[in-house]
Amino acid sequence: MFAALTSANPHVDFLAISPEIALIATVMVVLIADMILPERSAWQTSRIASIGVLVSLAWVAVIAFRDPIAPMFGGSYAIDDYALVLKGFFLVATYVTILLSVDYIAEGDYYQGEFYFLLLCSVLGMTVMASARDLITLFVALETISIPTYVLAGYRKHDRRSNEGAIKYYLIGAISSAVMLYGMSMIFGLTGETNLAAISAKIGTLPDSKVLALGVFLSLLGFAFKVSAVPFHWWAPDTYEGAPTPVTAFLSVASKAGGFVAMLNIVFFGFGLQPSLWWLIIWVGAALSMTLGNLSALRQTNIVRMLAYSSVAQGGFMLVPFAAFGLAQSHGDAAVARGAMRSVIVYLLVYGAMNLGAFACIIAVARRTQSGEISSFSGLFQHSPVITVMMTIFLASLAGIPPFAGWFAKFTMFQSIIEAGGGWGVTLGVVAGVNSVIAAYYYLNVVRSMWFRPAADDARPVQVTGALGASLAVCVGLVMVVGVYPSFFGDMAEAAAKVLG
Amino acid sequence: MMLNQFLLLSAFLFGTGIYGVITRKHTVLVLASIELMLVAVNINLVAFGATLNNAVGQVFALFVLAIAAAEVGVGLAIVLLIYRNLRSANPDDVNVLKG
Amino acid sequence: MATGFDAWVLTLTTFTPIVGLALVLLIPKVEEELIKIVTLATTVLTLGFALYVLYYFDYDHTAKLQFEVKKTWIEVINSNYHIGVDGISLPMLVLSAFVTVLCVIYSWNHFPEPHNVKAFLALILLLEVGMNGTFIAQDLILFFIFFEIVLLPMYFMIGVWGGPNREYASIKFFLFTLFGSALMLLAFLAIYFKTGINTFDIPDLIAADKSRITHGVQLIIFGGMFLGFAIKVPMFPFHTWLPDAHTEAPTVGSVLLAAILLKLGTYGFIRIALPILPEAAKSWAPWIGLLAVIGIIYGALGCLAQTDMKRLIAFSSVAHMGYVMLGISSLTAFGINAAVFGMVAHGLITGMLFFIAGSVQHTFHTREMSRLGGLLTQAPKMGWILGFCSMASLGLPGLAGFWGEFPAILSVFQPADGLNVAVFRTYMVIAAIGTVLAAGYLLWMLQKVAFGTPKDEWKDHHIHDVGTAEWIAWLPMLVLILVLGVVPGLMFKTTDDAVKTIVKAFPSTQTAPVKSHEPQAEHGDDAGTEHSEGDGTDHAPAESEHSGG
Amino acid sequence: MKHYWFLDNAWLIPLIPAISYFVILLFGKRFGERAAWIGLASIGSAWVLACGTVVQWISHVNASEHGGEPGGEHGAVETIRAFGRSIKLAAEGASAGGEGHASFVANPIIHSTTWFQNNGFKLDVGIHIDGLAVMMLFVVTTISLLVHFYSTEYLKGDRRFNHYFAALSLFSASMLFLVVASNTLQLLVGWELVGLCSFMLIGHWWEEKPNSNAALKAFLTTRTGDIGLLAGVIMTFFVVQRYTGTGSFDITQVNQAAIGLSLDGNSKSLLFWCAAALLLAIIGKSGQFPLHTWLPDAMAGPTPVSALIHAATMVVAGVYLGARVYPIFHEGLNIGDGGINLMAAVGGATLLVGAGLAFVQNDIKKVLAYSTISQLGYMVMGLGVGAWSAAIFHLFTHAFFKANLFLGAGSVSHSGAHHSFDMKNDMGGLRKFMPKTFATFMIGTAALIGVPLTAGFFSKDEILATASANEYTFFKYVGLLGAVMTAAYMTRCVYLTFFGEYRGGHADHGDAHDSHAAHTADGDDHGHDHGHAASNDHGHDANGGPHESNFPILGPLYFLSFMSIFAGWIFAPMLHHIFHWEIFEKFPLWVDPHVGSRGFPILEHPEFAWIDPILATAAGVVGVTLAYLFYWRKAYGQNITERNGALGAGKKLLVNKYYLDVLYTDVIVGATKGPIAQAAYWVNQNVIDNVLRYTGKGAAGAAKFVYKYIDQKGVDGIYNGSAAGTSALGGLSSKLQTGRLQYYALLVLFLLSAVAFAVVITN
Repeated sequence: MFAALTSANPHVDFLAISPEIALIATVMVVLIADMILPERSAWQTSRIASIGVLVSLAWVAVIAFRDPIAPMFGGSYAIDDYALVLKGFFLVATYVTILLSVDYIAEGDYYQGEFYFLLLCSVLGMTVMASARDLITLFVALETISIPTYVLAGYRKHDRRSNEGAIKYYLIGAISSAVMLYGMSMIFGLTGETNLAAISAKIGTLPDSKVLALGVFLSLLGFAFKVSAVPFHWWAPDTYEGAPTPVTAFLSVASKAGGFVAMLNIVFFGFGLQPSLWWLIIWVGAALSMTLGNLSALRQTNIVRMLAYSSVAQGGFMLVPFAAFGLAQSHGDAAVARGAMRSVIVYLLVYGAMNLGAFACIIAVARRTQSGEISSFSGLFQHSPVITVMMTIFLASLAGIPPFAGWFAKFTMFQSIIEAGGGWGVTLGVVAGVNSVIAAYYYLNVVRSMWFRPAADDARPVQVTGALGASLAVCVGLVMVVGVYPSFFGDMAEAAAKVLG
Repeated sequence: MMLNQFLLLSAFLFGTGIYGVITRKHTVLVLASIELMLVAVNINLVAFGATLNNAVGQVFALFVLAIAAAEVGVGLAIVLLIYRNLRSANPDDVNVLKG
Repeated sequence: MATGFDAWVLTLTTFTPIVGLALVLLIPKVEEELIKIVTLATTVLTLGFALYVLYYFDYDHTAKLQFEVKKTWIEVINSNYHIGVDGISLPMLVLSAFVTVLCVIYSWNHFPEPHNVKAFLALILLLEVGMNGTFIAQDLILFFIFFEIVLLPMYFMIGVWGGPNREYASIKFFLFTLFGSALMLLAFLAIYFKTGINTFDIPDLIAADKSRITHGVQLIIFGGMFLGFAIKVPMFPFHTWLPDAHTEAPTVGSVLLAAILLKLGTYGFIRIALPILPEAAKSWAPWIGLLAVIGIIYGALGCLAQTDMKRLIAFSSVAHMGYVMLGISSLTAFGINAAVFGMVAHGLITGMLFFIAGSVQHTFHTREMSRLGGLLTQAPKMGWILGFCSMASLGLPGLAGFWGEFPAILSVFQPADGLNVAVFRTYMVIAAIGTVLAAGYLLWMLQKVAFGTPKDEWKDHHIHDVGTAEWIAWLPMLVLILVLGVVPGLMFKTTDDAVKTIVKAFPSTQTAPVKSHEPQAEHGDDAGTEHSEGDGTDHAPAESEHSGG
Repeated sequence: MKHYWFLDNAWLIPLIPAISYFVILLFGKRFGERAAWIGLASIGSAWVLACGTVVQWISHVNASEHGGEPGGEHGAVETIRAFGRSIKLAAEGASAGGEGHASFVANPIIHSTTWFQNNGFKLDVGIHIDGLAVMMLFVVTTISLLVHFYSTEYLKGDRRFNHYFAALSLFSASMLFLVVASNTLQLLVGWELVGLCSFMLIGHWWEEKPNSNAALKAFLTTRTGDIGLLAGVIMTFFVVQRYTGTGSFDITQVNQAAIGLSLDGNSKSLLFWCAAALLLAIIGKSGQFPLHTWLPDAMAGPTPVSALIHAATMVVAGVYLGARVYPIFHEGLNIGDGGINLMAAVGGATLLVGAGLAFVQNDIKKVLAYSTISQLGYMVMGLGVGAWSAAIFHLFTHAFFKANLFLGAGSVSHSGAHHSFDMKNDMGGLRKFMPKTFATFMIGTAALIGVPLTAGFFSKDEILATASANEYTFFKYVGLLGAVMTAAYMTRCVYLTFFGEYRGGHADHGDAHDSHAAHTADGDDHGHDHGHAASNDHGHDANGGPHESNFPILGPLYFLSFMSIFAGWIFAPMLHHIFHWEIFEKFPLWVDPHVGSRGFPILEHPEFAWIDPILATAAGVVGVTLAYLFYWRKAYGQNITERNGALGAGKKLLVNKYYLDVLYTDVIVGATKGPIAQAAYWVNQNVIDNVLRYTGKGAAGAAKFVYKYIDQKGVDGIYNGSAAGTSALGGLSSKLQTGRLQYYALLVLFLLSAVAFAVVITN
């Protein structure tokens, strides 16, 4: 077995990993720049970081136009459409996060260079995650994503809430990693493989084994933490509230997406042929996440906490296609499998755009009100109509109301589960449907504050800085364009899902 | 090979780790307990690798070791931070955030 | 497929308001006149496109989709940008474009608080996109999108410019509709997969063979659609959002809500639910009919209990839409024709009533009927218009309301084959009783508001009668109410063939004659009836199943 | 067939007043009071056209009769037993009671054009002109013309003079539209428009609540009957469909289908229900018991309107409907078999009920209103006993003498009683002041009572005779009893109004003024537009005392008095019996449908027998005598109602109008408007809405529970319970205390092991 590694041609296609290389280079440059730049020019690191991300993105685009590339490193690292789409997504999300952060970080009492360094490290992990087709790579990528975010979550060093959020996030993350690894070790033990494709090939032939079941279960459990699925979501509201808002945005979008991609990889590429081991777990997880997430969100008065619970619920929606995949695999329907993967990817992309947008609005508004309470949004429409309309668009999109992108995400989610069909499928579909109505209520609650309520005493308009404005523009643009022309994301996701064959 | 014995040992360590995570009063001890869990994982990996005559197990274990070290490093930093702010390293005291 | 300008005109009809919307957003808030003008120009232009469609529509082939365009839209889900109009959608499309223009005109000097002309008109324009789009969509997803687009603008209209209880009303409106449409979407998806042809194309789905879907599944799918549409209509147990929404909404919002938005639901039934799932429709029909007649009586009773003029009109919508749904539930071409007519008539008449209620409130700052009175003395024109519309609303022949009501009642005397005749005839009688109640509440309203002498508190007020903007906005509607009442053929001619294709799935109940024919030799110039020309069915025994009276 | 311009273009007759309506409505302001002349001119032209149709129809009938078109399809009576009763299929000439009309066919003139088409169903709009329609055209235009003319004086200075004439025009137009209708749906349209106009006119003085109440009551009551009309008209459509396979509202087809189905014998229930439904419509519209209560209230409108409503439009629309689709009733209700049928029963009941109520009225118009109800009862009963021609004839004569009476009452009130209609308080002895009005009123009364040789005598007599001939003996006696009562209450009325001492002169203190007069009390602020504010406004009437009316009022009265006598002579079997002049037999020839026995039931005209006029005259004499003795001479039984409990109760019942108004207004309407509507609304607000509310609350509650107990307290609960006091930062922890974080972990791992266990077990 060791021979397999040694005998592999050590030739490495550097172009194929050029995005990662670009990121690593940027990480270096940022670190060095931070050391040599004077304090007042520290904001320049953000510019470097964003350029690096864009360069990396450009490489992704370049690769996308190349011929297909065979999996590298003994099949553990794939550069296919799936990986490229997700890499692109991570990079754009990171770019937007940087835009969000520039003023926030510069204005607060933060170390700027390190901030972008950590952010870039994390996104490096994400790009690797997109390509990871091996348990080891997957694990490494996951940790690369996570470890910098532990630090980022506690970035407001003197704020106890931030500390608290960070330690919770860290401990939960570390424990979940351990649990996940324990599960992976069992899978490795039973299949003798770490490569997901190889695992997939073997796993279907294995006899029903309690150990295998435990292994699959434990590794899924690890991901459940990462994606903050109920009942492993407790850390999320606390951590989100404690962390600096741009970090929260990053955590709730990119980091969560990292978890989902890891899950996609392991479920779709690894466990696909043993659906009976896991579909019910995911079904229950999805239903619980949607329902409990939404119900909890109803009670929130703090908008970040509300969005935290909302992201738990949105995670639930994203789990639905996994359940659909499991259900469909039981009848061995390949089209459904593709549809399910497509729908997860579409959901991730759309969710990223709208959630980042919502956070951008929150950051913009909070810069003036210094508050995260929903009531602080009262009467926003009267003095800051533009930001209000934008926030409304993002919230409506989160609620899944056409013509904003959210509807398409919800739609593909419904589509996957209805396509899987059967009593279980339809039931989950109906649960999701009812939940989307509940969700609308709390999103509209914010809308109501902004539009219908009288303004607070100081009715100064909200000032939007250039970077924030740019991030808003990107998000609004995506949400609107995808809303009316969903093929934009749909085709990407479709191409990505083709890797399932 | 005595695979089962190794697995039992691993399970015992994992259980101990979980117990420690739950009961320890000091965050550093909690971190140590997590390390214990990771050790259990490593034993598993190595044992399986040896049984299957597959070096990947050992490779995996090395990765786990390396990353666990980094993780603990970050963890300790956070604990230190909290200790500075709270003069306490008791996880119980971390309860400002409450909905 | 249409070519040239014809291929674009429907798209223009739908999306011109978007252009106007963009322009309006670019104009500074303080330039109110300019905003109004731009909005008006946009809606008039839109109406112009709609009229182009109306004019160049081929009335000899109303069943055929015209100005049809089919372009790839969302390939991954096989959803296309498929638009077109047939005889059913055409009147609704024109009505929508038409009413919007009038609403803009009416708004000219009737802006509810908190004013904000720019936002208000922008929302109207956005609303128009959704309304027009729904009526041209020939793809379920496209339909769904447009169906949903109207939600937000109306939500804001109620919530921002509404009455004291506006927050409750707006969220209620929103959540009700959203709930319905979520289930409707699930039903759409189910039909997509279950037919096995994986398409959202409405004509294709109608043509598709549904035999592989079991009856039970069809029933469930229809149920999903039913919920979505019935909430929008709204039918009896789902109607509670309506009075609140109407009562709180600003005048223009109420008008648009009554005139167009409610029609989206009934239109959905006719366009989608019935033709795609005829078998299920047949099983559901008695229940739809039941809810419809309950709605008729219940809405009327609700009206009688009101003291608020606008709320009364709102409840009357429940009753009137009951007639529309009753016509649909008969599953006969006759009934569905009546339903389409009823939709347009109700749009015009109730829209007008809401306009008047709005002006009354604008003038008197109250809608409490006990505080009003003597409108005919103080503002005789408005009073007479109110009388005219009340008469139209209670179904006076010669005005539009009658042609939605009477044929609907007629159609249920003999519903489509396979439906229980006795049950539907009971509905007929109940619906007929509803007409008396309708006369009751409308005349009582008229008496309280228009008759009598002005109350003391208004005695010394100078009351403005109908103003210029109001005349311009109202006159076309009043004329249309009259014209459609006198020449209902205008509508029936348009809808007839299209409706016939829809009910093709329901074998029509043409009773074989008892006697072959009684030649009408006596009066040759009577256009007379078509006789079955001695085709063997002549002496067939009369069907026994219809012998009940 | 020869073309008859007037008949072919009869559609102009309703059209002209309709145009006039719009002209007055839109441009009336410019014309001021001259607007009345527009209305007058339009109805005048319509009248001319109607006269043209009369002439041409007569010539059409004559042409048909004398070798025009071939006769009926059968030479001899053929009787088919179907459904337990005989249906005669015959050429009417061979069997029709020896009246001597040869069997011939005079087809109605039918022109129609497609109104609209709706799935295999084509609705035509057109004209169906036959004898019945021509007769009605004549009556309606005549009465309407007179009323228009009369109103120019009567309504002079009214605050809504133009509106009044506009509405009058529309009223006439609607009625004429109804009359010429070629199908039942068109008829329904006209019917509803008539209702609308009556609403407008009854409520003409809508400032006062009682007037608008009366208008509402009229509209709603007739609308209740319209439930039947809707259902009935719908069923006519299906009657035809059942018969020919294609539904139609066409009147000819409906009639043929009714007879055809009846012959066929297996659609009896459809016919029955159709007839019953339409009968309900008649009950509502024609003021039949028990829906007659709106009619007296409708007196709230201006008096000329009352005349129009009661004589020529509105109320006779019901009778006209009954005559129009008579085969439906005939076959559906088994008319002609001698048993009691619904239609006859309703008519008979109405006849007596109305007459009884007329006794206790103090308002002269209400006496006349109840008399109308009673006379309509005659007509409906006539239809119900198979006396089609007689009923229509009664409609014809009644139109004239009742218009005469109403306009006379108006004249009395206008010029003699300070716009009051209270006989007891404001009238009496007026014969001296207004002899011309008195004379015309007496002629009208004579006709109503049925004094021999007056119009009413012949028409009423013919109904009773036919009833008798058709073996409806019971209804014959009902009719006779009605005649006694009619004679009696009219005697009372005439006595109170024209004889005795003048009791007026204190009009403004009268306690029973009708609303018209009541308006004068508070009419000062409308003085500029209301000429009736004081009776001495008229200029020619400076002394304010009772005086004779002027020409616009008297002219119509003269004409109507003339018609009240001589209109009856075109269907006077008695005179024919004596003189054998053809003119005395023309009415049935001209009006009866000559469409063959498959198009209309055979109408039988009984042989003249002296017993009938004698009985009727005797009834009249008895009635007059009794009333004369009781009211005039006070010869007997004065105050008997106070002395005798039973009679007192009877009177109370009458005064309270059999409590029907209480039942309708307070019980049915009150309950619907009040408790039932409130209950429905309560259900709406508290039940249906609460489903939503509680769903919402439930969701909110669930959210609260989930968030508080599962999400937050799931951990915290244990924590707080075990270490409630140790929340202070940096505090020492108790032995049981564990950190929140660790509780997370504990809970998670507990769940983990549980699920793991489950997974392991299940796999």
